Amino acid sequence: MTKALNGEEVAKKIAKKFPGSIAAADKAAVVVTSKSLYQVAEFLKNTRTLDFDYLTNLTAVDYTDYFEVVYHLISLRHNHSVVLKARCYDRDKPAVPSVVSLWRAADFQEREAYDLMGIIFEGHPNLKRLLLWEGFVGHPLRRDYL
Amino acid sequence: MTLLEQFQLWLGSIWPGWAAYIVPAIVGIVVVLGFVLTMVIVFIWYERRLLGRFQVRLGPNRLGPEGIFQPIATAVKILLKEDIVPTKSDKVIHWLAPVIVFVPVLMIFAVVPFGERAILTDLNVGVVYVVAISSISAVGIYMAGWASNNKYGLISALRAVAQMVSYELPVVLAILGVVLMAGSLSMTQIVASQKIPFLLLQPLGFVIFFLGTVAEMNRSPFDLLEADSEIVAGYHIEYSGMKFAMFYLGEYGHALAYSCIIATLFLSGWQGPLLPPIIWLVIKVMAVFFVIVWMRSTLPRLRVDQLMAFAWKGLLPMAIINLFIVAAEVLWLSEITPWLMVAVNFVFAGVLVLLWSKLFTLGGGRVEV
Amino acid sequence: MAIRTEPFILNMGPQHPSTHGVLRLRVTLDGEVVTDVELVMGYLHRGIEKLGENRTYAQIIPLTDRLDYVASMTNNFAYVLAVEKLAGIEVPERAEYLRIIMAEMMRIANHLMAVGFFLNDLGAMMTPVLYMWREREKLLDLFEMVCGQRLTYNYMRIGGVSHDIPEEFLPALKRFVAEMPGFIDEYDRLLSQNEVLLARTKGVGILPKDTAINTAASGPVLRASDVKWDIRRADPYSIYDRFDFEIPVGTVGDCYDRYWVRMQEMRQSVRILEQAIAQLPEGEACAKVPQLLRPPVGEVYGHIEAPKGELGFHLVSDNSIAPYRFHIRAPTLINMTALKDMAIGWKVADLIIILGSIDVCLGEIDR
Amino acid sequence: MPLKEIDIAEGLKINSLMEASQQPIPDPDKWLDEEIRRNVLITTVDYVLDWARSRSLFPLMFGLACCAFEMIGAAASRFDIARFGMDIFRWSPRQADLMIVAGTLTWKMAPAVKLVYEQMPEPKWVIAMGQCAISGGPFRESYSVVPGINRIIPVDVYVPGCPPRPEGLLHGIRKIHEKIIRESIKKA
Amino acid sequence: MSVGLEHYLVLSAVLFSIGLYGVLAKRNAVVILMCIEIMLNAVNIALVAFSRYVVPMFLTGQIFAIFVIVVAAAETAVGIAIIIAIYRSRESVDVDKFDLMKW
Amino acid sequence: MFDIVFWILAAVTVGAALAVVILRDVFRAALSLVLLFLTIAVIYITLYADFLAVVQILIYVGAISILIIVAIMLTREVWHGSPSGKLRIPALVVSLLLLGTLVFTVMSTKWETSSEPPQQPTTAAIGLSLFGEGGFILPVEITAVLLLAAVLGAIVLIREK
Amino acid sequence: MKFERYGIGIAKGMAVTFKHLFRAPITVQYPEEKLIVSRRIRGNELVWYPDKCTGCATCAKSCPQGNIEIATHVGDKNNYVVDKFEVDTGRCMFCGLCVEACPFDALAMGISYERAQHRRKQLVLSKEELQLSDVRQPSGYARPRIEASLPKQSLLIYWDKEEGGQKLSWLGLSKKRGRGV
Repeated sequence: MTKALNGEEVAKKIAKKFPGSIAAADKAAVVVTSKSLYQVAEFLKNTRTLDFDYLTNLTAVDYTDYFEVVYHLISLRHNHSVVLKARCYDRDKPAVPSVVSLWRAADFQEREAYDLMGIIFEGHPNLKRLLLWEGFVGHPLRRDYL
Repeated sequence: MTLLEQFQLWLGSIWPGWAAYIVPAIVGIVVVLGFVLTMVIVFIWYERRLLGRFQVRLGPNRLGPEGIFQPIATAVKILLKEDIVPTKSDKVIHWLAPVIVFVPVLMIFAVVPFGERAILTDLNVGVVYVVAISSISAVGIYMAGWASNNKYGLISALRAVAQMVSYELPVVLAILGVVLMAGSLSMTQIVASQKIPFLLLQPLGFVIFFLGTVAEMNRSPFDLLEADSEIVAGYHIEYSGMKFAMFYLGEYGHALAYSCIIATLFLSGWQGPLLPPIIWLVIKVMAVFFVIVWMRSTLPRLRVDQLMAFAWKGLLPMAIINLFIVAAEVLWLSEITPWLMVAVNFVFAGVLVLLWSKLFTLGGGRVEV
Repeated sequence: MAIRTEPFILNMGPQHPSTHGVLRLRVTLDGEVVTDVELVMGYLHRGIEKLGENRTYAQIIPLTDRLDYVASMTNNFAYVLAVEKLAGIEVPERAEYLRIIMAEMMRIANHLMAVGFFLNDLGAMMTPVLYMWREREKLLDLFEMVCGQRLTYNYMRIGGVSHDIPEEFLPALKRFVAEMPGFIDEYDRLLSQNEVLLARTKGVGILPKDTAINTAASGPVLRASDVKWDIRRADPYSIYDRFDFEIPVGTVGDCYDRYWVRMQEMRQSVRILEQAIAQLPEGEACAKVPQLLRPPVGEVYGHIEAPKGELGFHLVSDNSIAPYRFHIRAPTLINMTALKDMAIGWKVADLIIILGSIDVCLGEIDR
Repeated sequence: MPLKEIDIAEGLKINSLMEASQQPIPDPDKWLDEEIRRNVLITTVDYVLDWARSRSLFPLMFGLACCAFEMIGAAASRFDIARFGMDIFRWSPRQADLMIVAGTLTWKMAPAVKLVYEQMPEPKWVIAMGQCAISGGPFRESYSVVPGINRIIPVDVYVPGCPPRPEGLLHGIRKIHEKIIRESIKKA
Repeated sequence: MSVGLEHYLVLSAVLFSIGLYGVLAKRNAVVILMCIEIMLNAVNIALVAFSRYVVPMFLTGQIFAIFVIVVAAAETAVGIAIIIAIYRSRESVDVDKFDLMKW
Repeated sequence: MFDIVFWILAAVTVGAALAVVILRDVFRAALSLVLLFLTIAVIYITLYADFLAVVQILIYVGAISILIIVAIMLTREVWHGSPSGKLRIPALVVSLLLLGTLVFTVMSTKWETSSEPPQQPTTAAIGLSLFGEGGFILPVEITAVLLLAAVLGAIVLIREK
Repeated sequence: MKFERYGIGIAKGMAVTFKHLFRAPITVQYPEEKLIVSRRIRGNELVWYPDKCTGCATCAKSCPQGNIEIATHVGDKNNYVVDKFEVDTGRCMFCGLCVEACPFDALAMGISYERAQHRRKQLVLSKEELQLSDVRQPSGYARPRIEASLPKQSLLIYWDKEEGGQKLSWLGLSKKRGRGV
């Protein structure tokens, strides 16, 4: 059984290392500021006790006043999981740092989130539309897209 | 003296010289062409039904008795289809290519003996003629791939050249073994000298020749030219209508021609008890084609470099060794008893195949780029 | 020794025999050697995620059928599990077993297709596909018996399954379970030791272990690279903890290993089916669930081991009748990330079998 | 980067096709109302030609989505489309007569379908297999799906079903045969 | 005048001259190679014609022709290898550009 | 009859040779070269050299021309065409002079032709004079060495460092 | 890669295909012989019973695509009279949710799958066309009473017809052959 780590505990560990990086935390998920996302992700991946080497799922949710990028992380060695989130409040140019250099699995998923949700992943090597075509107007998965 | 020459001689006594020269030729061509076209139709039907049976289904069976008219309908339909010439293609070469593929196939039948004296022309270089003529098709395939102005066609053309040139060598060397035993290049002589089919006398030569010809006629598992999972339809990707029909018929004509050659060289041709010679030839040709279809229905395709490695590292050395063995045997053994030769050859073939399985690598791996 | 020629770009697809649908590959070739691959997808992007936001929870089930259309039943399964997790619905025992039976039948059907079309890519002239299709046809008969459709089943419901099985289902399934190992043996004889297949697949398209994990490959692709990770074991959902089965893993992660893992998984699925049939209890097939379900506010990520890999559904609820956000974690999309690593340096023919060995399904990649 | 330019050019093509095909193309179904009135001379030729054409249709493999699997199912051993002389599935549009559009057609794919249809030599027929091809089906409201392939190419036979059973497809193919038999050489 | 030795020899001379012109005038190395083949074939025609008309009982002319064919095959293989090797370093098969001794 | 065949063949041969020299499209030039080889094979048949004709097709059409076509493919010079160099006029003069000399020589010489029938079939005779006693066995061996050297040389040249 | 197994693998594979040459083909010769479909088949049509329908439009609400068009007016007995009941079978995905939702069993899936048409318009079924007729029979999907009355499905798993499987002719020769259009 994959053990879902308590978000609050993980948040405490992160806060110890990077003070001020935690935006919110509850049992289910850790929300970090989008600025510090990359460092936190690196920390989660490379710390021995956490060792999140497997990025299962990356998605974005549009909560109309902000976008939330959700990372589902699993450690194959310890068989535990955590949910990492980052929020961006800019509706025109929402941006979070890309984690492709940590987990290559993020490659297509970030491109997909860019394509359908319009979130810009800074530092992605090839950020262009994945599923729709160049010249498509708008990002269909946003709530205000008809 | 062949039947045709006899006919010519008889005609010469009653008709003027030029007519006596041309009329028998036309008659002979028409007869052989009739045989070829009928057999090609039968072959198409035979393959489709047989492939169906190998795949636990039926295959075409609704047109005429057991679907025998299916290939005719297919042929009529393709012939009357619109003929598209792609705008960017090289028109002349595009037009010429199917002809150059199709005609040599028909030319091969000039030297196939259908009976004791039933042969169009008994060339004294018969076997070499077959190899030489069939090498022309490679040029046609290359022209088709080139003229189509399509990348798949071009890849297919490049493969065609490599494959056909490579497999010509083992085929020729395997034929040389037959020639050594028969002591002649003429097809009628080769058939006549097969008291025991050469299949028994030189099994290794047969295997090499069979695999080489299967590769030359681009059939599975050597069908890299038309590898539809890789390069779609290969060299005839841009062909439609009549020209495609020529490729299509040419493919089966090629198969028929080589089945005839295999039957003639290794299965003692038209010889056989009771039944008339032509029936025997058809039976043997069908048997050879059965094996070809069987292989096609079972084996996956080789990769290009593996195909080349198989020709150069596998078949070619074996063919050379086979040639040496046969030469030595013809020199020393043939006087004693042919059956001893059969035994010796089977032992040699087994040992060589086992040895080569150990020595030979199919080569080709990842390239650092 | 290799003759270097000028690189040229070959456009494979979207209509190409070996892209298993409408995938498009822009391949840069040097002679026949692949030097770069760019995947262009979206030719089947149907916007299922957007459509899901306008449908009730029950109405989404038919849409999930059309995701991975080779294994529709597992899509249903993953979705209803996620919804049940979100809404906290208990499922009757019998329904759990029926779901497992369907999921494992689906796994066999999917792997039959995966192996068959893999062989087709190798150029085996349809024969293995047709033999395997015969077995799949038997399974489709059974699926048709329980839910009336051959491909898009719409069988699972939130809280159970839509119908109980008819009485002639179990005898037929038992017969299938008894026969299937024999057929798998036959395929083994036909394929597994075939020299041509070995020559084409052994050592081709190796996916190293760390790359496989880093690219989050899942399913047989991950297991072929010697990672023993199967969600049925690692994070048992439904009632998978009650069954005894093994997780086959490969050794090096080449195409042959991926083929071999699928063959072994079929045998394991047959084992699970045997146990499930033996343990199947009587009872209700579906729990009482309100027709217009309104799950509490929250979000959930439910994942299962689909035949092609980890299939996940990320649902966000705002206590309305339709999900607020409906995201699908498609296994093949993410497995495709590693294609470039596997394919570069091999020939076009190898690229095709590598793609075939990943077992792609465009309905799932593009959604 | 040239690849980027190719992407943009393709996007423009898709957008222009999207604007150009807002209305469905009318079904080529006039022949249904026409009575068979044939010239005596042409009749025999017609008969032979229609006989050949209807009995050896080469289908173009155009599997787009789910329906493709039932199409392959129709070609597989149990239903064996080869009995109708259709066992030679062509991948090159140049050699095909019948285009079976099986599955959802998206706007991104539409230019390719149009191109392939135009590459097919005359005479050619189209089967729209499955609801997505007929009308967009369950995905009709979606932002990226063509609501019916008859916006892009004329359709001869609609085979409903999601997906249709292989027998359903075979029934559709027999409908195509029916049409071919009624056609005259003059039209082709 | 019925066709005899002279006809073949003149044909051979014409072909040889055409080949020579090609070798001298053309800039594409592959075409030059092709013209050399024409010249060799022209010589072969002459050889076989001599064999046929002058000493029909011996086949020396034909044997010479066979040797020429073999040498031509070797020459083509090496020639094409050289052309491809040069092409690789110079990106051209124009003989006017092969003016350096070192490539 | 025989004369007509010769004249047709001669016309085709010369035309094909001219096409090789004149055509700008290298691929078409190579195809006319194939045509040239084929007609020369037929010319051999008119000269009663049947074995040689078959060898001509086998080696020239089956191998050499294909090799040349592949070289054209690999070097991708087709689109540049086959231009003539600066020496076009001198080359034309030189070859015309040569042609004149040769034709003059041929015509003015009194050839001692033999009226004996040509040897038929040629295969066995060629084999005997190549490998038989007092034959050309030494040149054959030397040619074999030459071929080997050529193959090795070609491989060494193509091989990438 | 070495051919270390001396071609035994190839020989085994060839043997398997050769064995299949002597197995009965599993082909159903469709237009002449037809498979008995599942009793719960969701065929490519719907069957509507006007006498049972109350016009409550539950089916229309449950349809994921809004594909059922239903228009009613209030009749003289304070009931709904259905004016229009239209299903576009060119759009319906035959998921069966409407049939499951119908509280009065007034809607059922049809059995037939042979509904190919030359015209797009013919796929839109009006309320007259949707009613029960000789060619439009209901299937047992979500209707256990109808299900019990339908014949058993023919399965490929049972090779013999006696066991309830499909018929297999060993040689695979075509005995029945229609005019074949």
